[in-house]
Amino acid sequence: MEYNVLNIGLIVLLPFFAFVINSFIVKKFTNLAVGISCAAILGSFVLASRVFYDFVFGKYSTNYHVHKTFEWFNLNGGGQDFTMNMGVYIDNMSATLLFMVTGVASLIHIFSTYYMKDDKRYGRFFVYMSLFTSAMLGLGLSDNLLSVFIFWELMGFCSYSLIGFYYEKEEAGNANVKAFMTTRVGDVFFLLGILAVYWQVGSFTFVDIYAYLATGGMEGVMVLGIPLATFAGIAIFMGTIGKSAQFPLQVWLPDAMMGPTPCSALIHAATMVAAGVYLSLRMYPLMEAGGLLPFIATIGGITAFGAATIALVQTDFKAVLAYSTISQLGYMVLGIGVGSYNAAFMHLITHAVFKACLFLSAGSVIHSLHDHHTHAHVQEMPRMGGLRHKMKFTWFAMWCCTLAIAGIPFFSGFVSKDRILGDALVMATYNPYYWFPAALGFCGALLTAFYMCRMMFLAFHGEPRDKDLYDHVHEEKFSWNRNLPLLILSVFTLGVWFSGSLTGQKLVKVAHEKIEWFDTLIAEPKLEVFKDYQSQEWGSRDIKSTLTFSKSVYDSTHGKSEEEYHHVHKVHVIGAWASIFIAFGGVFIAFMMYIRKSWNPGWWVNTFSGWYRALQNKYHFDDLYIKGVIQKGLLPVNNFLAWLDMGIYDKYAIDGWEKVNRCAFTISKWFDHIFVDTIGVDGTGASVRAFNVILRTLQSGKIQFYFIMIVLVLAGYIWSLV
Amino acid sequence: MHGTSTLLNWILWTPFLGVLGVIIFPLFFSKDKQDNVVRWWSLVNTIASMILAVVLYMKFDNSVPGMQEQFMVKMAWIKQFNIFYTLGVDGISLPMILLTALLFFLCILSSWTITKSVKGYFALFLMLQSTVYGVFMALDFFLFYVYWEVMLLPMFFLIGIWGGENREYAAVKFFLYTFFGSILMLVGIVALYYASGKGIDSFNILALSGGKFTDNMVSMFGTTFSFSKLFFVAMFIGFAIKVPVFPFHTWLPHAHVQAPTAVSVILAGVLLKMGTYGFLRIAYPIFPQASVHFADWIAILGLINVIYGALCAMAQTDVKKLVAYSSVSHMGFVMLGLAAMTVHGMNGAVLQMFNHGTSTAMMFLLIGILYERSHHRWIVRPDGSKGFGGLYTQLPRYSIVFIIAMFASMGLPGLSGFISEALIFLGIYQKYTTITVLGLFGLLIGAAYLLWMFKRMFFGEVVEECKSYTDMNAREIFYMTPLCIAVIVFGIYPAPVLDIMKSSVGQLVSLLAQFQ
Amino acid sequence: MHLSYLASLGHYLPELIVCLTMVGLLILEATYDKHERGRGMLYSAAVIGLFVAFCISVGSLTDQAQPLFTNSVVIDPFSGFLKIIMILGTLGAVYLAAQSKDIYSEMKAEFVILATGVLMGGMLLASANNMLILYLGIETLSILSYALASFRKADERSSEAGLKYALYGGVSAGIMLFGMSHIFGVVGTIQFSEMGARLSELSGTQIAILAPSFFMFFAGLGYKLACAPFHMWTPDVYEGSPLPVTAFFAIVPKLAAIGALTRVTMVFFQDVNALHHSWIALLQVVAIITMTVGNVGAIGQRSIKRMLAYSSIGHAGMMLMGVVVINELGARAILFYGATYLFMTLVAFLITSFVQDKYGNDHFERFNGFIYRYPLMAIAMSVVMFSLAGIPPLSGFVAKFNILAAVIEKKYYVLAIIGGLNSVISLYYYLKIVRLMVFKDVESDENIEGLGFVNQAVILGLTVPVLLLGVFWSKLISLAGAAKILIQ
Amino acid sequence: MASLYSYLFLSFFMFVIGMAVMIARKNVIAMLLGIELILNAAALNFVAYTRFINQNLDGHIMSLFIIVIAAAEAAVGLAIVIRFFQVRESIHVDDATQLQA
Repeated sequence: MEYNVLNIGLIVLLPFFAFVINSFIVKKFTNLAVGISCAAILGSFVLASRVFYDFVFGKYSTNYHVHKTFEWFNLNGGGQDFTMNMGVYIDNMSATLLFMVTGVASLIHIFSTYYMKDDKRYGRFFVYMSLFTSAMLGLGLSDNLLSVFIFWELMGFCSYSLIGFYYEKEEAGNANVKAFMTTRVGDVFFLLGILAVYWQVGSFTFVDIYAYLATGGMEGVMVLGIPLATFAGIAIFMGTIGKSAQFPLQVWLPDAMMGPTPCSALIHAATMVAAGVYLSLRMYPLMEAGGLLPFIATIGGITAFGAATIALVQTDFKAVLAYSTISQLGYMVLGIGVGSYNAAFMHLITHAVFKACLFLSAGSVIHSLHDHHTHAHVQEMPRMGGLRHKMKFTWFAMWCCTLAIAGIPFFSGFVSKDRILGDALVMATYNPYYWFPAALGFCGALLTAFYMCRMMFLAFHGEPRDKDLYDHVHEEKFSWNRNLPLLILSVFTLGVWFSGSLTGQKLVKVAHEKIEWFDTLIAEPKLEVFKDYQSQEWGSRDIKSTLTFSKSVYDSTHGKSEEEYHHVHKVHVIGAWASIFIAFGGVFIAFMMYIRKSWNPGWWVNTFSGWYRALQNKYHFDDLYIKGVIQKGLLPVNNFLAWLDMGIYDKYAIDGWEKVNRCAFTISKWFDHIFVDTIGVDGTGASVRAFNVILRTLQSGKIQFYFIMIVLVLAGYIWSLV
Repeated sequence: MHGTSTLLNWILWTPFLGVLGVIIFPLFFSKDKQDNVVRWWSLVNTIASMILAVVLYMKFDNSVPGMQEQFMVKMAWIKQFNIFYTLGVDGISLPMILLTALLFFLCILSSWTITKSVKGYFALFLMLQSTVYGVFMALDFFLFYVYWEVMLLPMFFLIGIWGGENREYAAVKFFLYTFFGSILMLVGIVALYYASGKGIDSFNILALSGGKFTDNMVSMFGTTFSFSKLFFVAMFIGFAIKVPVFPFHTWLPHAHVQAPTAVSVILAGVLLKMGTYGFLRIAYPIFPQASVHFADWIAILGLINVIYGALCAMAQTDVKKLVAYSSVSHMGFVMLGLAAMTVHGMNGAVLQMFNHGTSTAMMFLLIGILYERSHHRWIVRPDGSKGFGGLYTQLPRYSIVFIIAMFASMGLPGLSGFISEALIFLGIYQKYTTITVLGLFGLLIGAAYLLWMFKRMFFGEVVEECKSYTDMNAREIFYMTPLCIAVIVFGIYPAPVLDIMKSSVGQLVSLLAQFQ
Repeated sequence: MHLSYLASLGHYLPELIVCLTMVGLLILEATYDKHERGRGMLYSAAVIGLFVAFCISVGSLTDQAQPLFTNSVVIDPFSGFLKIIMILGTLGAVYLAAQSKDIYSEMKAEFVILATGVLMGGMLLASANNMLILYLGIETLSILSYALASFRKADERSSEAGLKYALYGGVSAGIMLFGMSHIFGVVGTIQFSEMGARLSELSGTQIAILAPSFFMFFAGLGYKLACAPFHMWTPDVYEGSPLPVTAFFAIVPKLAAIGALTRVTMVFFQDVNALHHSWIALLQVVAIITMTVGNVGAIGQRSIKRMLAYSSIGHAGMMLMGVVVINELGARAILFYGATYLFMTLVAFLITSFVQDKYGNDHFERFNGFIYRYPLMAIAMSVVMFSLAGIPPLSGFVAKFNILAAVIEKKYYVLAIIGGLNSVISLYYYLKIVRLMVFKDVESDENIEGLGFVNQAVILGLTVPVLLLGVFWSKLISLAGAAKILIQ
Repeated sequence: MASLYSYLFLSFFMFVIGMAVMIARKNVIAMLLGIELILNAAALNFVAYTRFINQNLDGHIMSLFIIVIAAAEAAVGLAIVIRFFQVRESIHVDDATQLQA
């Protein structure tokens, strides 16, 4: 069947309709509402998987992309015209993204029916989730920056509502305001970038932007003294920084864990935060043209490493996952920065899978850890321990994901992350600057492996530290809507799904050829494809792919020649080994510390106590922003201005005129009383007395002063004439 | 009168008939019934005028740029000055008329709880509606001025009698402020009359427009000024006070805080728009070259509005004052759009006028609803204690409507505010990049103070005194619904509104383009 | 052509009738017993007389203008229009006096007589066509006014007012005469019609003499018109004299003086001559100062009568703006202004007077919560106040609009803007009354005897034109436009 | 034979004296006399001008009227002064201070 806006848009519309319907019926028929939500997302999963199939294997597999548009509104008339088009844009990347999002979202919906069951706002949760899913899918299908921005903000709204889901808690309020505002800082720049691009390109649409870049029209264009590509690139990348919680706007994500765990899994781990990366990938040519890659790589590296370090000292189960999310997002951005386009995207996918799984598992753990004194769920790892006996399945699922995220071979994390690190090394060999992000990346990998295992060991292994709590943990029994999602997700943490090469091969071979399959799937947009683009008319734009499914493997290193290919190959092999050792090293350290107990973590804490405090305070970023920027900077300014406005400007400048009049009036009174009676009387007397003998005894009263006035005026007038 | 329809006359005078009705009908009823008679009569009246407005919308021809001949009403009024009673409607005034019709209808509903001299209140209120219609329809300069001024009288009394504790001050301030501005405008009007040769069209706004007065000069204080620039400034001040643009904005917080709910709704929803409408209908078409010349200043003032209003709003502890400042900020966006003088910017500005009308009206209505329960509006009391808290738990329905209103006014995509603001920024970026960058921060702060306010009032444990509040009742829900629908529908699909205005706005833009 | 005296009399009927009324009243007053009947007769006689005069002058309003009595008096529509307004004003004042407690009941007859006399003077002044008549008119106005001012025998304030009025009046009249004498010396005639011609050919020295002389000449009119710097007597006299008298002063002498001033200006300075510019400059400055002084002074007042006194100074300034432009437009605007000003002032004074009679003073607080006690009266008062401030759609606005139009037509933008700003200031203190009446709570609820049904009806009747003239002013403006000044 | 200028000078002198009296003297009667002086100065001017410059009768008539009106004004003035004296037991102008200016 031929694609058109509707049958593609249905992927978005199904959850949206679910949202609309539910928001009315949710109060009365909660279960029905939940059913509708799940049905909707499953429906769009089916559609999305069909799209995925068509694009990867099916009839569109030779298409570079499909692009259908429709008119949203126009401003034609009175000799002016402007048309705002919206549309759907599908290429392999968005197809894959849709497939992933719908899949993960469906599983999380299913899990939520277990997790949120006894929550008093069970129904409303699904209302938000539906809206969110439709927004995320909309973003995936967007064909232009403006609609990306729209869905982007909508997701922000959903995340706002879901973080504030437990609105009885004051902190929930703080957290969601923080989240919304922090991301909005990025969004504002993003919008600015959109404007900049629009006024140069004359369109919001990706393909037009690519085409424009292909013609090289952006060279030499300056905005505020900065090259346009750089200006717009940075602005748009700021959006990524905000949404994907990159340094320095990472502060909101940990607090976002206020929300219910499934929403953390879907929004703050799997999808929404990845949207930032997706945007940067879409705008990759622009970033490249703007020469931003080193900058992006640096941001990514710093985030990946810094977040990992903070994760080391977290004791809260979800906090660890939160920071690991930030760190992994850092890897994706690093991937973009080192030009490892497809690996970055693959890491997005793999991370979505295993991080969703981790969060769901965490959810099921927390859900079953119920403190009978405080009647609250327990998230503190120090109070866990030995849980593997009670909840074997969760334990298993979680280990799969942990290995994946730690980058152990044969797991998806290895496949993607290692490729990113490898490419970082490659770039470093070309441009020494890249040693810095690359090094950060590798260190981050070590830490990742360590803190994830630390989490596992603390939670599931060893002896239960809080006996009373442990006893009340009820034995995990298989319930489909709890375990099925975990199972499916953990299955997909295997690397084979992504590498496409079976494990029989030699490890090293896997290391560098492992993701051919995925390479054939994703490739950065080839600008020359878009050369002849402006000519084609709106409505529908399909073009046959110019890229074959053969060797575009090392495209990310900018199409090097054969011998350079060998060089790249060598570097990759080194990188692969390095990361393998690092991963195992991390696991090993954790093992020694928490299982064998032969190395004492306390020693480290004492030795590096300063660092330890810094880490616990998250490098004081929150203090800087909240105490420094807002409380010391913004609020005083506000109060001052408000005071200035009402207290000074309005009070004196505006109401002043009345006072002026009153003054004038009092002066005239004063003039009469004081001036007339004293100065007028005596003064005139004196002056006249001085030269006039006849009027020596002159005394003047008020009446007479008026005559004096008349005479004076008269004299003045005559004088003015001569 | 030419033109094929007297519809505008009907729309204009229906509220006036309403006033007469309010005065006469109660006489036939016993004391205890009178108030309700008045209420219902006013309601019927506003419904009638709304229906008429809808009819107007139906008959309106989107494709025609400029005034629609079919609705023109023209009668000789004062021969000596060639003053005519001229009414007309085009794509710029129609949205405003529709907005007026809608808001007054809703405000009558929200004023149901007024008990202090009901008769006077509704009489003045309908009178206000009539005058507002007049401003949006008048095509004769003198007529326009008359309506512009008469509008002050009902406002003065409405604020002064039914307002808050400091109402007198606010009322007088509002009156004097606006009067000051309009005097300058009056001088401009008369000057134009003579500059255009006292002809048959010398008070006819349409005939005057088109940039006729480019090379007239005025000698004053020994030097000579450009006629158009001088009187553009005069008119600018007149309109700027109404908008209100930065240095002239201080009447707004007072008026808003003191005015009763319905009146603040009208004030924010419709009256502020009269200022910007004045720019679009009068200042720009008549002095295009001067407008282009002063565009930079308009942009800068608009920017100051945006930032300054937002920053001031953040410091407020009275929620109504906060929203008042927020509308200073939002009208700043309109000014930015006007300064852009591009098709996006101008359309965005007009759309923003409409959208701000709906969203701010929602905010004020909601605050009014809350005030009826709490009888105070402190977010944080002067003594530092919480004024409200945990309203989300206490008033779930109310909170959801509030969220819609809030996000609409901070311009969340999918709600009406976004499209207009996006268009405005799209419009100004090319010409004023720096201002755009700064204006976007206004957007940021705009979100900040609203969210912060929302968090402080709605999240957390329910404060003791809030426990007694009841959620929105049927009447309140009923009059909030249309606005919610408007906010959401026009957020997702703005074309209906844009289609009305685009050709007229486009025409104006083309006119200005000749003088760029 | 000059009519013979007898023929002239035919055209001079209104004045003659007013004269006869005055004489008749004197005779009546001689037979005047302290009974109601007698007073009733007296009033009816006065009213009848004035009414007849009114009818005749209305009838002869459109007559073709002509000089009478060997060109010493000119009857033209302009003066006719003014006379109509003045007669109406006198009627109003008489009515007010009949109602007011401010005038001793045994003195009311005298008031009527004197008022008629003042009216007579006013009419003389309005149509004076040579210096002698001008002077006679002014003096007739003044001398009777002195008596009126010091009307409350026992009240020292009143007699003091009379005293001051007399002294100022005498001096300014003297100054004016002195000026006149020099003017006469230079141009050699007292006939306006001839003077106008002579003014265009003048030698340097003559101008040097004339310029100050004209200023001195202006002093007399300015003093009657109460414009700065000759306004200083106004607040005192207005406050000292009884309220009906004040109302009367605020209307008749002012209009007469402005009429005379307009005529003089038009006749002498319409065509550009040596003194043209300095005269305009003088008038402009005077107008600005007058407006500002009046409005600023009115702000701080506690007594409404005093406030109205000051505001009347402001309005005089406004009307002066109409004189400045020296053309038909200005004259028309002035006439319109006078007509509307008449109604507004009457209503304001009527209500104030009743309130004052009730409470013994007319401080603002007396009006607190007026709307809850006398809604109609409060509405009338508010309408008048808004109208005085110049808010559309009330006649006051139209009047100001016309003045501004005339000024702007001459491109005196600064003057126009200052005038406008003045009306903003005036709005401030006019609003004060409205505020008190509407926003404040009632402080005393015993009812005001004065505001019986009849009086309320009358007041409303006088308010109606204030409303109507704001919307349907086409007729009146065309009338005023037709009322041209005869320039020979 | 006195020239016009001597008359003018004289009248001017009278005028000044009149004004001076108005300004200087406290006694109301004296002030009324001052007014008379001023008026007579004017009258004198009229006569003088008629005599020396233009030979028509206007000036004479003026002066006649001036004299008459001056008398009338004086009469009313005196009456008021008497009234004032009755209430204040004084004809001192500075006692006229009841009215706040």
